[in-house]
Amino acid sequence: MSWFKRMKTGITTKNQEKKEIPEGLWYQCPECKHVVTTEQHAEHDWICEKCEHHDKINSRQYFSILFDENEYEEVAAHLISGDPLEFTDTKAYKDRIKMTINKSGLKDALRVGFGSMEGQKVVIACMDFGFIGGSMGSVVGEKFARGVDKAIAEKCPFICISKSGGARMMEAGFSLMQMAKTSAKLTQLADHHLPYISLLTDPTTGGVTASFAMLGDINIAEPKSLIGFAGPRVVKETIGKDLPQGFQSAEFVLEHGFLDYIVGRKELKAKMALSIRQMM
Amino acid sequence: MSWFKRMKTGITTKNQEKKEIPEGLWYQCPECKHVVTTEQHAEHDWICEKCEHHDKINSRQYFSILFDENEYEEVAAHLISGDPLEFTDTKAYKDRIKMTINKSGLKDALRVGFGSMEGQKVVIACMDFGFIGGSMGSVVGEKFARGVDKAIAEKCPFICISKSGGARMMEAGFSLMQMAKTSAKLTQLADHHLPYISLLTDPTTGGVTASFAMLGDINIAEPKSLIGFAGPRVVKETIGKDLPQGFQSAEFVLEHGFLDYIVGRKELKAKMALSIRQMM
Amino acid sequence: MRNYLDFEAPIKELDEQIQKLKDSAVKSGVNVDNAVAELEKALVSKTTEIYSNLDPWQKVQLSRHPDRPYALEYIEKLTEGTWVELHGDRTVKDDKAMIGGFGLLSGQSVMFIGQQKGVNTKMRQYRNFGMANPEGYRKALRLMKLAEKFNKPIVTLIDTPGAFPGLEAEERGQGEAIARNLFEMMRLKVPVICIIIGEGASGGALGIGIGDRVLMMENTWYSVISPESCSSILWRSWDHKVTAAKALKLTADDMKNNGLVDGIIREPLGGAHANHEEAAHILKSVILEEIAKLSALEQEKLVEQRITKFCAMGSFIEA
Amino acid sequence: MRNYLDFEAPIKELDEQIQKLKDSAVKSGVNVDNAVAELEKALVSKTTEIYSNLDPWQKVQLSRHPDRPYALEYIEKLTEGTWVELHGDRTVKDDKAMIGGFGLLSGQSVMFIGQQKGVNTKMRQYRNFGMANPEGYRKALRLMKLAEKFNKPIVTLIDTPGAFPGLEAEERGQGEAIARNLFEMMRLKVPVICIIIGEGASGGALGIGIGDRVLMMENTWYSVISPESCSSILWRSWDHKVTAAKALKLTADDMKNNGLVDGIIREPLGGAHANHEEAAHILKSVILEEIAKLSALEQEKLVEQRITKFCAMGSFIEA
Ligand SMILES: [Zn+2]
Ligand SMILES: [Zn+2]
Repeated sequence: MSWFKRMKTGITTKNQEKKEIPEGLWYQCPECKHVVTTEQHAEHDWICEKCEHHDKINSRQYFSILFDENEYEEVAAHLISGDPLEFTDTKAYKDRIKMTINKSGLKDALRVGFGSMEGQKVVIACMDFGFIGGSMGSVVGEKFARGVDKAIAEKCPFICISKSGGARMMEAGFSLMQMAKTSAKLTQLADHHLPYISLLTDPTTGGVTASFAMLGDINIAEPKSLIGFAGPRVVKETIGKDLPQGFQSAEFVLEHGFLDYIVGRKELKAKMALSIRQMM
Repeated sequence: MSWFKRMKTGITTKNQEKKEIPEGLWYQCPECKHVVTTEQHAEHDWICEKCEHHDKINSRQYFSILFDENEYEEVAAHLISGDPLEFTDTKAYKDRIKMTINKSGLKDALRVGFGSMEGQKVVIACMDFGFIGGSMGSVVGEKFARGVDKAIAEKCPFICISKSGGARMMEAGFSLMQMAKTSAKLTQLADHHLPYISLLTDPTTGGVTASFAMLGDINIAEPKSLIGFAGPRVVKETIGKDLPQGFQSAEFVLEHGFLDYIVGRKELKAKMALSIRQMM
Repeated sequence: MRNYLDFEAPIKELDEQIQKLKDSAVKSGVNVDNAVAELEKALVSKTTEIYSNLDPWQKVQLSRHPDRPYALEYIEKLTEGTWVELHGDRTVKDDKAMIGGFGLLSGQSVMFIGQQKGVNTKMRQYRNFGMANPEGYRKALRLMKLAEKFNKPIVTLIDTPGAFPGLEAEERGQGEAIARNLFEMMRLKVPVICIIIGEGASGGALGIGIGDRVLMMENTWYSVISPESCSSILWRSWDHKVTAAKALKLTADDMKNNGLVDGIIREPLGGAHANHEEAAHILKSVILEEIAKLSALEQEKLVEQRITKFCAMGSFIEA
Repeated sequence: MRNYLDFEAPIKELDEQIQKLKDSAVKSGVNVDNAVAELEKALVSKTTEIYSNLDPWQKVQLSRHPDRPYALEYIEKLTEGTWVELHGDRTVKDDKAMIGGFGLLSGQSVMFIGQQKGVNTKMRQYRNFGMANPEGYRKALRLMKLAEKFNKPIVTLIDTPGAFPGLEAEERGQGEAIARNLFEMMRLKVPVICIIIGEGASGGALGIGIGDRVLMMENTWYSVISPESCSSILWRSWDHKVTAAKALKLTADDMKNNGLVDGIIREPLGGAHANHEEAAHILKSVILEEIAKLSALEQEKLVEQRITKFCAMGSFIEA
């Protein structure tokens, strides 16, 4: 394999994975075009060392950053999606699920881990945008629920890392009710006075924003993440003009009072751990 | 006494009483200049029959409108102001109080009555603007507190009719703490699940707005009343330009979400009684 | 003048024939009672036929029928002059697309809350087409807490094409406002009955839709997205709305069968728009019945059951 | 470079003499230790003299001393790198004039809240001169509720020339926001300690001032109005501020004597601005001590005592 070929693999990420998992040996920052090896990139927690651009990463990567020694027990790992409505658009939902599972190596758009973070027990639920755009179907709801149950059983905090395009249309009403279900579970967590930290990452929109992502005891976000209920295109169509600079960025959402703080991925673990210590 | 002389007495109200109690036989509406006899004016609940202007009225007048048969038992009628700070500005506070009591026939800026309204037991506290601008000193706070106690003892709703320029400066710190005290009493009322209706009338500003007047289970107001925290002159000075039309009017405050409804004095008793029936 | 949807054409024809016959009788003095009776029989049978065979897209159309009663009209009919509208979120605004207040329902005080659509062009604007801003959801929550304080049941009437997707709505946290309502409604200590009376679109509907009983009127829809938007996203064209309507399983029957709502409220023959009085009458008896049942439960039990119900929603495989 | 108030002129003079002497010693190599020691003794005695005889207006001036530590500085010194600022009211805005967040105080988690003034021209603007808008009070309340949920004590640091009297503040309900805080703080189930660290002006101060212990630092004031405004209203001129300051009984001693605050916190010699470290150190030990005492009480008892305390405030005659 020639050097050229490797490089090409490196900077061409597969469409399917939406740049979440750059493969090969080289990573080029989409913002400043700086190139580093993927090893360096991973060592920098997938942040561009030059411009601080936070690359979109998946649950496996977040877990590796947050859990001590990257050790954790996965919760409800075996759940996969049913097809309650026998939904078919241009493709049958059943097939879409099967294909996505095969391609992504994921079971659905949320993974839940239980482990320790700076020595404190914690349950972390983390969305995978690579699984049908991080859309919320029944499996996301149920895994979230079991994550909350685990936190209650372990008397430990619950963290959820959101990254979602919103609802999973192919589950229609079932998808909608996951907003209710996840919120219901959070009332149980609250009854036990266990902290819930919601980390919003790029992007967090739709039904996820309108349910668990906004319900943190503290809501925090990665820099520059897009956060909103309606997507920017819809808002633009509604108002019939261009959106102001920075609209729906994490910084914008902080100014408008919905985030407790914005934190870079480098400081994420330490700051979350401190916040948890303060609430436990 | 000639007709002319009577008329003159009628339309010239004493400065001291700030047009609250028009004397003599004639009343002229300050808005539309319509003239009626004071008897007719009283029959119309002191509302101009032509332009609906609500004349500023006092506690005696409100009680006559609201209590069935104008029958009520006065609560803590005997309280009068001390002079805890031995305050003197251009006049000693002690003398000012004595003079005001003599002139107004009132003991302080709040009177509390217990009686029935459309057959329902109710405690009504009502401010008198004629007593040092309806300012809140220790007596206002204590009477308010005893009114709440009465409502709790009688298991009946509490209504407060606010009309105030704000704090009573001559009681300084004591005046300030009446905001805390009245709010504290309202937590006790709330613990007993008894309704509190706050009626804001023209004008309600300062410390009264920033305490009990805004804490109603429902907040209601008479049309066109001036309602605000900072007075319009102060706001104007702060922003350095003219205030928008209707700023701080009841209608403005409703649009901004702080009033449940605006009600004309003619419908006041019936609507408040209905609201109470709905909450009891 | 009532309006007719396309598939109501046969009904329109019969309505017109009956009217014409009656008009001619007035002019000519001829007795047409028998002929009218015949036609009216035909009308009932035609209407029954059409309304027994509605497809999902037709139900969506009915849910938006311009003659359909809106929340305020139901509330006024139900409470017979005892409704007192309460305004404001106590923070920034009074949202006209969301209404609320206590009213007496056969003497029993009930907190009514609902999205309100406008009855004419001017009012549609005023009501923002029934699309609430965050302050609407916050007003609703404030009023629900008020009802809870005085131990009064809550009835929400859902009828919205969605939460408003405007710039200011985003600035003031549309997502947070809806999320907060889901969370807080879940643990209200009083009976909560939610009724979809028209359109039940997505989070905007769910934002006042967490109840002990969630009921759909016959000719309404409730789903995560409108058929039109679904079509445009999944099929990349607006032309598949009929297919999308079917695929989304958004009718009362489908939602009930999937365990996502608790029941269906019958509408008068020809739909709620054909007989507002009867529609309101049916609504009233259902609400009274449900309140009676729910009021018998202890508060803790009520909340626990509500949470358990929503937690049970979902379909997945334990692989 | 420290700043000196008019009545601090003798202190300034001595400070300068000492500095000059030290500078000359560096140049000339002559030993000036004895002379410096003399001057420093004189400085202590002069400072003690001045600070033992402050009139109310001078205390008002000290409360606004440009070198005085503000809330953030105290919090950072108290929590030694463990303070995490939390933002936002979850409705419209993050108010920069009101700050809050958890920090660890000798290992114990405490919710700190306070008005924040700016440390330079640019920051004064940014902090709106410590005058919060309604969203500031709502942020404060949200954070207090958060602390209550996790059973953490609350410390508020009060330092404001008043709630902001702007147009938008009125639109968004400054009155309601403060009123709500009074009501809700009154029944918080955790210990609440409120400390006036600078200016305690009226409702704007009281809006985060309902506590089990309300303490004033020595050189602060707390009243229903500033002496200047009082003068302009009652004497119709700004010239009577000294008289007004006296009449208002706004010093820590007066407020304590009248039973309107619970205690006074000693400041370092020459005021908190003369020694930030020591001021913070004193503050810390007072807070720790009070938290220990209050944490020993049952929650119901705590709330009941707080309510009883405020209800007892007032002076009237049962005629
Ligand atoms: Zn870069
Ligand atoms: Zn008039």
